[in-house]
Amino acid sequence: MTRNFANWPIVLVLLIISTPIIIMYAFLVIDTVTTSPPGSAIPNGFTLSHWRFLIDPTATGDVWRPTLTTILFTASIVVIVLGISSTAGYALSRLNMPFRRYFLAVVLVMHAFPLVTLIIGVFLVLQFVGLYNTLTGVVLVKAGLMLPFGIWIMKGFYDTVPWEIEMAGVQDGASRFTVWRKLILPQVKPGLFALALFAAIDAWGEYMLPRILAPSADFEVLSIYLNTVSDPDSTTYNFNLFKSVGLFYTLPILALYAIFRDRLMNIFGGGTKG
Amino acid sequence: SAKDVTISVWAGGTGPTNDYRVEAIKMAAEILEREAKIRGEDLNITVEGQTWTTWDDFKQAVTLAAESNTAPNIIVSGHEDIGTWSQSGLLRPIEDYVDFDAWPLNQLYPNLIDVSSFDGRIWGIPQDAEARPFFFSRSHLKAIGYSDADIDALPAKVESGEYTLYSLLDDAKKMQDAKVVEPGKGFMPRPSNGTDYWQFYLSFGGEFTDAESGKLILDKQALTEMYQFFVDAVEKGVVPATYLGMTWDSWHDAVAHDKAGIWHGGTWHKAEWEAKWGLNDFFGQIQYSLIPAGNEKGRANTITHPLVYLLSTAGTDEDATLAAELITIASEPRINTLHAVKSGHLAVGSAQADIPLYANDRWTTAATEQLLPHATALPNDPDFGVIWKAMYRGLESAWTKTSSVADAVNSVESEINASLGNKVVIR
Amino acid sequence: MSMPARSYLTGLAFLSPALFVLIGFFFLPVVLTAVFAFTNMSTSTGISGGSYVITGNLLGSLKAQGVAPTVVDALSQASFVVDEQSIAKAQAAGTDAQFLAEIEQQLSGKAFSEERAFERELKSLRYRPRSIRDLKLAVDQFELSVLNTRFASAAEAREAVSELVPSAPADVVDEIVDASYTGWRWTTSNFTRLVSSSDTWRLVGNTIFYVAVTLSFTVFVGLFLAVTTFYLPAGAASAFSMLWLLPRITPVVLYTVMWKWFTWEGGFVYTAAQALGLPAFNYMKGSVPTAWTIVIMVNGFIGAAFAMILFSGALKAIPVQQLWASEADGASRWQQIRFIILPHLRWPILFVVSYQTLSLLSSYQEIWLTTNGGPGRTTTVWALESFNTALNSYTGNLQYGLGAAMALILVIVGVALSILYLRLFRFDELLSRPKIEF
Amino acid sequence: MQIVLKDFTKTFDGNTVIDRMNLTVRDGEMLALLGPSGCGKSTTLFAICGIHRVNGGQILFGERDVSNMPSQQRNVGVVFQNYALYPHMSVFDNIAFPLKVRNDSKADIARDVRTIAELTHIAELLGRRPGQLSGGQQQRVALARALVRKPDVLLLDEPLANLDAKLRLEMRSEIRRIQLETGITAILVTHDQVEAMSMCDRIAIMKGGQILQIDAPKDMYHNPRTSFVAGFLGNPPISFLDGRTMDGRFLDEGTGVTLPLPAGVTVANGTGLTVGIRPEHFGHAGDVPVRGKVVFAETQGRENLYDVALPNGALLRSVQPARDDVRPGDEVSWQLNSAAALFFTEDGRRL
Amino acid sequence: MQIVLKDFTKTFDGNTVIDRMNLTVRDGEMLALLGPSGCGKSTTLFAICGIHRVNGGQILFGERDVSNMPSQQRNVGVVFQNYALYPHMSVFDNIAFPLKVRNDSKADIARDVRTIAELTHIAELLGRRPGQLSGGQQQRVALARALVRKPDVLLLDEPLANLDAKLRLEMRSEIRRIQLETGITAILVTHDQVEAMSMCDRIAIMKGGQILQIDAPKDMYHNPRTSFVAGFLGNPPISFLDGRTMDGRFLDEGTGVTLPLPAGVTVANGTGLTVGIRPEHFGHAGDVPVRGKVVFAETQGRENLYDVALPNGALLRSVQPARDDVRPGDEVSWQLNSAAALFFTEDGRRL
Ligand SMILES: Nc1ncnc2c1ncn2[C@@H]1O[C@H](COP(=O)(O)OP(=O)(O)OP(=O)(O)O)[C@@H](O)[C@H]1O
Ligand SMILES: Nc1ncnc2c1ncn2[C@@H]1O[C@H](COP(=O)(O)OP(=O)(O)OP(=O)(O)O)[C@@H](O)[C@H]1O
Ligand SMILES: [Mg+2]
Ligand SMILES: [Mg+2]
Ligand SMILES: O=P([O-])([O-])[O-]
Repeated sequence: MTRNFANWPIVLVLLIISTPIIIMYAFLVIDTVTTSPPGSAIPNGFTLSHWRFLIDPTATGDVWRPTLTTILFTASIVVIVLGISSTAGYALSRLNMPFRRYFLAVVLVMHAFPLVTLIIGVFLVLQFVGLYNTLTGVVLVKAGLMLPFGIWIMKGFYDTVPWEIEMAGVQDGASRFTVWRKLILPQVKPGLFALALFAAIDAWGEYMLPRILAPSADFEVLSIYLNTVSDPDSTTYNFNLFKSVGLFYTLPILALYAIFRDRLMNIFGGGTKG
Repeated sequence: SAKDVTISVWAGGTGPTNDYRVEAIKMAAEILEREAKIRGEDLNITVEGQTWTTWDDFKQAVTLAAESNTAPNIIVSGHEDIGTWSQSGLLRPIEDYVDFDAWPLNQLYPNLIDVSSFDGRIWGIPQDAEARPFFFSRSHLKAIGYSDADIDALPAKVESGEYTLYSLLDDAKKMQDAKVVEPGKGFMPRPSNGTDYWQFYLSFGGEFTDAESGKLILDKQALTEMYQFFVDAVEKGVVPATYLGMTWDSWHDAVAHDKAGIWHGGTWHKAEWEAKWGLNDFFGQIQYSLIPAGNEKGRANTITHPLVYLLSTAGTDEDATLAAELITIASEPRINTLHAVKSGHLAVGSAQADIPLYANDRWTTAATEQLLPHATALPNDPDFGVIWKAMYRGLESAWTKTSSVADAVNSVESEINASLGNKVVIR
Repeated sequence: MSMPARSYLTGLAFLSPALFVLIGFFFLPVVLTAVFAFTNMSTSTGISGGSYVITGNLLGSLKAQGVAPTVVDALSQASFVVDEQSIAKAQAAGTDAQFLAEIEQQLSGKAFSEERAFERELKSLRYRPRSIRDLKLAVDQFELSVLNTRFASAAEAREAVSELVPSAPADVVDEIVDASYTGWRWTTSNFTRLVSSSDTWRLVGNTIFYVAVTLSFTVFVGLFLAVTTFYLPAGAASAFSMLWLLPRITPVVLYTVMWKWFTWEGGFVYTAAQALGLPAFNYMKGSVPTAWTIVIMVNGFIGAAFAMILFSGALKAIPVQQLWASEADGASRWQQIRFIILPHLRWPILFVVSYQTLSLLSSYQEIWLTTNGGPGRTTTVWALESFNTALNSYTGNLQYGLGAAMALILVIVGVALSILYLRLFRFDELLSRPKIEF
Repeated sequence: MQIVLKDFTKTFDGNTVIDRMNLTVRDGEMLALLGPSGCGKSTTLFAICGIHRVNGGQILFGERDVSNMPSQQRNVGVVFQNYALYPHMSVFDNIAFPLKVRNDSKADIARDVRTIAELTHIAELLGRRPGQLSGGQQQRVALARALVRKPDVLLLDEPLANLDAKLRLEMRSEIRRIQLETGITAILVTHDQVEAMSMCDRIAIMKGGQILQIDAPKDMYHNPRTSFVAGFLGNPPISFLDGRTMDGRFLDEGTGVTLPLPAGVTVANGTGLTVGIRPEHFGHAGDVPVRGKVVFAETQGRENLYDVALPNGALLRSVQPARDDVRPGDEVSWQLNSAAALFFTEDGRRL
Repeated sequence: MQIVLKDFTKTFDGNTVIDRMNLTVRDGEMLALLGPSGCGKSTTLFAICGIHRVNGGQILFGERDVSNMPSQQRNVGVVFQNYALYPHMSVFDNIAFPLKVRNDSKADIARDVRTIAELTHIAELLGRRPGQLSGGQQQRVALARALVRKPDVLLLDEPLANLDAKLRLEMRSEIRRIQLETGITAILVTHDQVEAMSMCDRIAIMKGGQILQIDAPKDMYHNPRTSFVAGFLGNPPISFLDGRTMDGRFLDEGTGVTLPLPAGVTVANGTGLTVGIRPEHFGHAGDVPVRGKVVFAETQGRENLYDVALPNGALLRSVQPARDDVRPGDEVSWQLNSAAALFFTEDGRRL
């Protein structure tokens, strides 16, 4: 269907509106391995010194501990989001229960809650259950924050699974739980996968919640670490170094994204209506 | 029987040059352990230090930690937090734990102890002090006709009120006209919010508290003139309307490399210029003075913004007693001097003048003698933050010409009125 | 158990983990926020309640308010008296007996009005405690004052005041004790203040402007991207869609700093503008139009990525036969977009509009990390202001109550809008009846 | 196992779809539920297998009232139109699933699966995934899965609708063979009359939630109780002529066609009647000549189909062995077999 | 307009789906492209209407080479299997669409749409949305849309596949009627033989991207050129017996069936042959008696279908008017009509 029209004008317009992104990301990468004269954006030398932070903790502090923390943080969030969204989404899509429509409406409305501005309330809840300033607390809050989205997405995916499969399962004598576990869950794998990617990307980049709800340095995540490195008041501050750390921080996300892009794009595979 | 104690110390606004804020406590712990050993006790103190480079995060963390009963034993913060925090019950009055009549606290400057007090009690021990001077580029002054002698006499002229903020604008303009500095770099104020801007308020005769009622004061006249001054500066072309929000990096780069005409900063900046920006001959390149008066109502001034060691209500009384002892030891002139000189801060006590490290540092000595006596401090009133926030916002909008000076002042007034009502005297 | 109940239980069991987390981290915080919104809570009042402290400043202001000066003066006198009573008290508190004997012997009957003076006297004693803290604790036993004492309850405070100034009338004592409370109080002033402040309306204006413009940017760019990549050959299409997803997936800390690098002085655009002789300054903070432009682009790029994914998905769902049919019917590319594609995108567009409105209303991270609402307050939006008020202050004084009131308003607006959108989306269609009725 | 529906009523959101329906399926028989779309066939099936709850009445399996039993306890095998195979499991696992969930031993499972796979001729496919099977093979797997745990009842909801014509033919015999071999009571839902007629012992014709007639296929074809049933069965479909009774005979005034009424039927003169004539009863063998014009002719290989327009515009359909001599436009005079004509009152009841 | 495909070749991702195919559709005729799934029918159609690009060869509309013309310029009307109506437009707008995009005046559009709507009998539906139409009505709308701008060629890609049996029958005549009335050259893609035979002037049978035979339906049925074609046409399908020539006759040794070879054909003794016997040629009228056992019987209303297993297991299919006397398991001796038998070599060519 493409042959009747020249593509180049479209490509040109696309290139123009994409310029900021192209430049920002190109320089993000270029600057980490080059030096450039002051006042110029054009690099004039190649260097790996901006990456020394990987092996030299004096440059910006140890980067590996925050990395591990972030991995742990991300993984826990993904697990919780998947676990809860997949059960709740199923319930909302498939199960009989009282007030079902209100649950769904409430879940949808929760998108509208500016959780980050309700953070004092969140803080008090955490404090009450003794999870303030703990990684667990932040994980729970962050996971909770993603739940309305996750539940809604999963509900969409469950909606696309033919009822007949479920009926067949019930017919075959399986309990609803078994039907869900053994028959339905495998059908929504693409949804789970996309949601997992999405949650991972989101959790990996989270900045605000750890900063506010777990300010203790015991488990600094990379976003906080990066923000510290980016403090221009610091004597070790160096913009290219910052970019290297930033790139290091973002690379896992980019890799995930590059490898699983198609699966990520599935995120709305369950239909977007609503 | 061994005794293990853990003392936590949190410090805000702290980076590599001022790491002695926490280190000093660690040194004190070591000394205390040794003392205990000699007494025959086995005392084992672990100091857990944590620092924040910025203030907003730090204050947020302290506040929330306090609410969750996980506040550190020792807090190192700006003195202006004393009001708020003491009221909320986060602090123990340190005067209940230490002896100000004994060494080394008896040599602390009394005015700094006042700064560490609120509502009749002493809540903190000064940790550092500084002055926030004006700086002039000697070479650029020369380029517009100043002789070396004129330059040397400049601080005195500032102090006497002969050289005002408006003289400064003229000089900055001249420097630009003489093409020794680029347009817009004649005058380079602090690029972000900070204590410094209150100095201009003082320059125009503003006051913080009403001596009579002890209430906070907002002097609209002074505020107007202060805003007007920056608008005039913009109009003269010595500073851009789009100046605020510039990166510290660019600022340091300009001022340390002699690209700027006149600017203001903190005494500690010298340390940073030398450590990071390759400034070699501070005294040969730069002249410094008080902040000039703005008009006849005001006076030349500088603000000191001491950080203080505070004792939180966290932990047992025994921990607090120990923490207070650590703070006391950390206030020994020798130990405090390490911080002062490394970070470009000023002494907190008179005895530091006799510590060679301090005495041999020309800058600290000079600043102590010439600037510190003129220093005032911000009030500790818990409500001052509201005024501060409003003041800076007004400054931003007047400066960027988002609103007129009068409107800016009015919205500061209405904001303060709305949140503080009659707790503040507006005049 | 009856059959319907059993199937209901299955549903609830599946839902329970979600309910647990959502109630804990959405519902409770909202309730708490609603509660806080009606208080004057701030850093100085604390969240968890206060105590009763009579301080010098308090007495000063009470005096100014016309509380009987005799009472006030009586309360502001601190005195340290060594008499039988205070010695007995000290003994009970466990003060060293030898030391106490020495005090009794040397200072009995004396009174001091200044703590320091009394302290000095004690320090000169032979059996004084070696630790300064113990000394101070001993000093406290002799104090006849309520000044600066923290009382946990009003009753205790009242008792102490009445004991110290027996002549004080009960209502005056009550007034003093009430004024001495350091914790938060109920108030509606947060709302009256918001309504009466002209800043509020500016903020509302900013917020509406921000949401409207960013949203349009999001939708138009998203549409443009989705439609163009739909037609481009697979290679180019995937390159562009990948490119445009970057803003959405880049961690916000890095993303915002990249924009700073791009727009600050010394940054890319700055350098380029200088080279071209165009005005070069800190575009992000330097002028209102550029600041807004950047705020909108920073957020709009993220939104456009989101819109693009959605629209692309919807485009792929158009039966290809319809496109073929339209081409066979003679439609040009533009006619195809206009008549076939856009009508198909109606729902996704509506969805993006509603979803993004809500996201934009409540998000502020990007603005906070870029312009931080400046210059002045020109790019400050409601959510940012609420965050700054409640939690983020350079001067450290966090006004939880006011911040909560602002957040509550945002919650109400958000909920109202979502209900509206749910209507618009014919929410009922989302909910198909479970086909298995057991 | 005999299945009885007693006054079965089903309501969706207050909308009564099936109202007091009664139906008995005999033990071991295969019954077709045949009817137009939306008449309630699937609903009936779902009620029997326990996916829908009944709103009124009872469902009995033998003596047992299963009305309030969940699906899991009814021991019913169901084959769905789209097969509803579990796409992530191998054929073996699909078939084994019902056994697995009731915790049969591995050895038992393997044996039972193999047995049923042989019965359904898919033994060599056990390792594949459903996605790797053709439609017919998928259908057999679905059947095997439904049968493996020896259900009391087998329900088939349009099991052949998704297959192409050839496969349909093949699976028809296959399903019937298996049903006969296992002797299971089965209900087949379909709206394809050929399917219903060729596979089942009896057919129940449904319309609007009601069963109109229940009979063996041949009886249903030859003795439809209503004109709806007559029109529903037969391909090419029956044609109808409207007319009135006149002196004990049927007369279509528009065309002049006159037919004797069936023996023993007396109707008042002038009563409006409809006569149905199946296409095989209009052609060369017959007793009543009818003239008309061929308006449409089509070859279906071994037979030709003609539409003949009578003078008043009414159409009679004729099916005849393939021949070459008649083309659209030709005037023809063919014979109508009056003995095979079916008479209906104006409200559709058979005389 | 005559359509000619010259050496038409189509490749998908290096995979040649159609290799040098030649086809001529005569002006005003309706040609069916008939073949099993995946044989390239749709591909051919899409190449003709300009949705696919040809990889080799030429497509001529009359004299004009359209091979490299975009769809928009070919003036071809296409009806897709799933109708591809624009769901967001009314029926009127759907039909008007081709006129609107070429900027006809409003009045012209209204007139043309009305004309075509009347032709296709949907004049009263113009205000509705496609979603509110039945399948047959949607089909008519699609047809109207394809025809409204008076295309040179009408292409129909399985236009009836989504309709139910009854509607299919009706639309078949309808489409043919309209094609005849407009005199437009049409190509109908289908894999339903009845459709192809009943609607079209000629049928092209395709397999694996090649046209096997192109002929009028009747000729194709009676004179299939290969065993594939013979097997493909006819419902119930033809049955085959394998055997050898023996003394100028065909002998199936397993069953002892012996048939005379067609006149004028000489084949070496012992050559392997296959004989095809259509079900209507095995029954009561015939000349060669064959014994066997009925293994399957089904009623299709007016006819019955029987599978008869010969002693060696080979199956012969028989279709006969409905009768009651034969049941599965009965031994029967029926007659085979040797004159109608079709003989094929082992590689499938007709003798
Ligand atoms: N879940 C439901 N909610 C509401 N109405 C329903 C539901 N299921 C079926 N119906 C209605 O009940 C009636 C009977 O539906 P059913 O599915 O049994 O028909 P059917 O005979 O199986 O038709 P088809 O041949 O199209 O499958 C229809 O009018 C249908 O609209
Ligand atoms: N876009 C495509 N890309 C790759 N292969 C294709 C494409 N379209 C068709 N094919 C292949 O070309 C062959 C012919 O396909 P075509 O759709 O023409 O078959 P058909 O005869 O229309 O079949 P059906 O009856 O199933 O519609 C098939 O093998 C098919 O897999
Ligand atoms: Mg159905
Ligand atoms: Mg096809
Ligand atoms: O941040 P300051 O201490 O420089 O005001």
